[in-house]
Amino acid sequence: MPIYKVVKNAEEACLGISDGMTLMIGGFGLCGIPENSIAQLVKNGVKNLTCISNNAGVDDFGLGLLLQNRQIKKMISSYVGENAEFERQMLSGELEVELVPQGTLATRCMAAGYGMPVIYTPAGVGTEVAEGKEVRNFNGKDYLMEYAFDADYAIVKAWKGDTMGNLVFRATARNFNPLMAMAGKITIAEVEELVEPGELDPNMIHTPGIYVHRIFKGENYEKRIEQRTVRQ
Amino acid sequence: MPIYKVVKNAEEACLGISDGMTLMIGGFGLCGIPENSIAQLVKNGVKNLTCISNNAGVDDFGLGLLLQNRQIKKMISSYVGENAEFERQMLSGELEVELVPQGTLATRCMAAGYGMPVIYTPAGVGTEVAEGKEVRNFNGKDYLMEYAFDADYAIVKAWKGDTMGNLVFRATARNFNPLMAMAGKITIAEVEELVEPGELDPNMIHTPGIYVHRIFKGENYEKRIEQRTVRQ
Amino acid sequence: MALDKNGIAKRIAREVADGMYVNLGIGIPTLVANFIPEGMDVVLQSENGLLGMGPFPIEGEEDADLINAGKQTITTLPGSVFFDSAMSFGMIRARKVDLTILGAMEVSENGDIANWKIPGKMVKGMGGAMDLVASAKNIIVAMQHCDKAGNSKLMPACGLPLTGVKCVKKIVTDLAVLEVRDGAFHLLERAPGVSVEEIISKTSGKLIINGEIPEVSI
Amino acid sequence: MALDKNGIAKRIAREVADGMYVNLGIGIPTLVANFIPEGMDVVLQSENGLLGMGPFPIEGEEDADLINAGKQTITTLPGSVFFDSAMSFGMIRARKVDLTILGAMEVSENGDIANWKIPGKMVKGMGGAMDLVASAKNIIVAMQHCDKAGNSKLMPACGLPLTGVKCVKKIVTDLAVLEVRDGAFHLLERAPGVSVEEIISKTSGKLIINGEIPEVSI
Repeated sequence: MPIYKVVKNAEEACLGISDGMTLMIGGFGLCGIPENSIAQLVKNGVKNLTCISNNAGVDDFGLGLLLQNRQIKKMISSYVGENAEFERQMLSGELEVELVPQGTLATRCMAAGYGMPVIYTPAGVGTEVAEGKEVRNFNGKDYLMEYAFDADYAIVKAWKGDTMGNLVFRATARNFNPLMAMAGKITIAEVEELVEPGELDPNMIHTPGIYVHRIFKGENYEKRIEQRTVRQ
Repeated sequence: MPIYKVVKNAEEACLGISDGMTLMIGGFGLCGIPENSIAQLVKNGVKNLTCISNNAGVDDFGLGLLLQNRQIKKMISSYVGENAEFERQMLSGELEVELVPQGTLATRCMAAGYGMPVIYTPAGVGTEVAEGKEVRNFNGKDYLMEYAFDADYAIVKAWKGDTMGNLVFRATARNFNPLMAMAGKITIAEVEELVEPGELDPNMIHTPGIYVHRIFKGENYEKRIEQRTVRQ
Repeated sequence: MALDKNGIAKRIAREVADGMYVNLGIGIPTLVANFIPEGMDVVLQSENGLLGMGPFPIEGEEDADLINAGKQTITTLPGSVFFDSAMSFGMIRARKVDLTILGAMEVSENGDIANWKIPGKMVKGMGGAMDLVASAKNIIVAMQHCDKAGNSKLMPACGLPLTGVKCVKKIVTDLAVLEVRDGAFHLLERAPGVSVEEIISKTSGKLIINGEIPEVSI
Repeated sequence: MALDKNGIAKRIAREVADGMYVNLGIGIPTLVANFIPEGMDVVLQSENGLLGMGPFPIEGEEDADLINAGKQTITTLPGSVFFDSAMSFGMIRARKVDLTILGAMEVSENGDIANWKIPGKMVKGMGGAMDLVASAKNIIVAMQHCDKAGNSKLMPACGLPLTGVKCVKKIVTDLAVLEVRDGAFHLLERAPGVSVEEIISKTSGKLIINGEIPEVSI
């Protein structure tokens, strides 16, 4: 019965990703990002991407690498500080940017994975985020109608995964990953540990394999820390 | 830092539940039902309840006990077979019944826990479930608008829980429990095993304690099986 | 000779392909699992919160916490996953389940299905059926061709309250295999020894018969 | 003497009560954690997916997978829970978080807040701030009373793009503690040695002063 989702490596995983596509990329800051797949996209040189990702990496890591390379046409994110090249491209108009409240971003991913066309949220009511959007009052409170995302590929990073595509995430590296995993037309998962079916506790799987199309064991994770803070 | 949610027993957990309230009761069939709390409600004799629960138990177990006792004014469920007394009360008009597609029921609970006033689902479009409801077309497909539930209390059964209210469910006894746990104005959790904070893996908790107000260790679980089927 | 329940299930099993995620309803659909060929990679979804449903347990190993949507005790398989009901119907609504097989009281020639209520007589509720039929990529109905009184269950329009509209793609009955398309039942196969005339006489909805109709091979 | 950042944080910590779930924003709000009294039962939420945020790690024990919403390395505590971003903002939207403390560029007399964008100059994005202010039960803003050019940040109306409307309940600045209510800033306390006149001169929005204004005790 095991449906086998394993591909050899990032190269095979990223087959089919082509110019102009919309990609979801998991991670919060540099935490829980699919490092191998991003490196592969840089190598492929695929262009004019629309990237849905909470952040845009830093100048020389994460999605920052794709930005440096001018492979991204549009970013859909909630927070894009920490990245000078990003700010430059955005202010100069080279890069299109859609800023989305973080909870709205997360819930629009979930909505896609749960087959819900829209969600209503109070985030952004009365702000420029509400411009052009339907505002509707429920129980005396205003909400914005926000659409589920529609992504060609979702690329996520998990801690462990099995050959059927079941995923487990670790600590706050979970963040957007399980939501985006549910939302891609095709979902690619790179994992630190690839195991056989039955090795993961069925009670403790965050993403069921039905949502995952390709899985591979990533290599040489750098896991860079953005703000190294320690106790005095 | 641990916020302590433990109450002594079902009696203390059910304090405040009074006539005419709306309760969510976890479980699918007899699987994962809060046996201790249901027994306590029978004992309390609280009346005119509106119960949101996927099923209505069987004649002499689960919510069937509250039905026998005429404590339920209205059931909101997806499937109510397996219960002769239920059918009798419903057909005679003693019991008000709102039948809701199972996925709609689950998602209306989740919506409450996620602060979403409504959800859209295609389930029930073109059927009598759609009567009086808003139908809206997104991307060429019709959806019904369904409201988040509003429950005074949610009563759930978990496998393990800690004193801060963090919950873990087992196998298919999970079902509606984590969704209802998020949805109650006050949420009561009864557990088979009550442990100290730190004993549950923080990566592997299904319901964060922030959603749970009262927790206690249940006793004498019968865990009755509805359809005992075995391999030939 | 009309197909028995196992025959219907066996025929439906031929619609299951490698790599599919399949949801099986209560009754005949449950039997389909018994006829999926060894070695075929198929994962069964149970909408109460399980992917990777295994066979019934060995006697003595029943687990009250582990049941299927029909409330039967079951087992898991390596790679099984449990999840809550919202995620379960989330994946159904998002069309991640490839094939849904369920029973019906009536099917109409435009693919409407009724299977949850007989007004004034029986109201068990729709359970997950309305969600499944509203979102499934592919729906096959397993049922008897006629009800106990001998009335056709393949009708111009359903008389009973609907479960879903224009959703059924294929029907396998004790007498025939039919595709539902363009507002009509298209006869594809007939049960061994069952004549086309008998199927015509027992189908009240619009029936299209094109050329020679082969017997079901199961 | 105006309050320094730690002074502001210390004063805000007095608003935290036993049993609260609290979300701390980046900057001064983060410092509040240092002044929550020992033995008080409070759980800190970090909106990137953690309940039960602990202190920074000991050097050498930093974990790249374990950060807060400010991307700083942190630790967990017994009873901590990780979850995904949808659940994190789900619990925020459902008003399960009792208190939200965050920074601001401007606050208006009716409680509007601006803290995410300076048109043409700086656009870092709103992160989770719009979700937090739209749904929080109680919002306290920690900020300097004036900007670097000396202009009041407590204004009749915000000049910058808004983060949320009519949501701020209380403000703690280097000079004062103010309640936002009925379309005005109500002065509650003044920083030690800071005169009411100075606060009046540095508050451009409507300011209500009722009776004697005590000094902040921290």
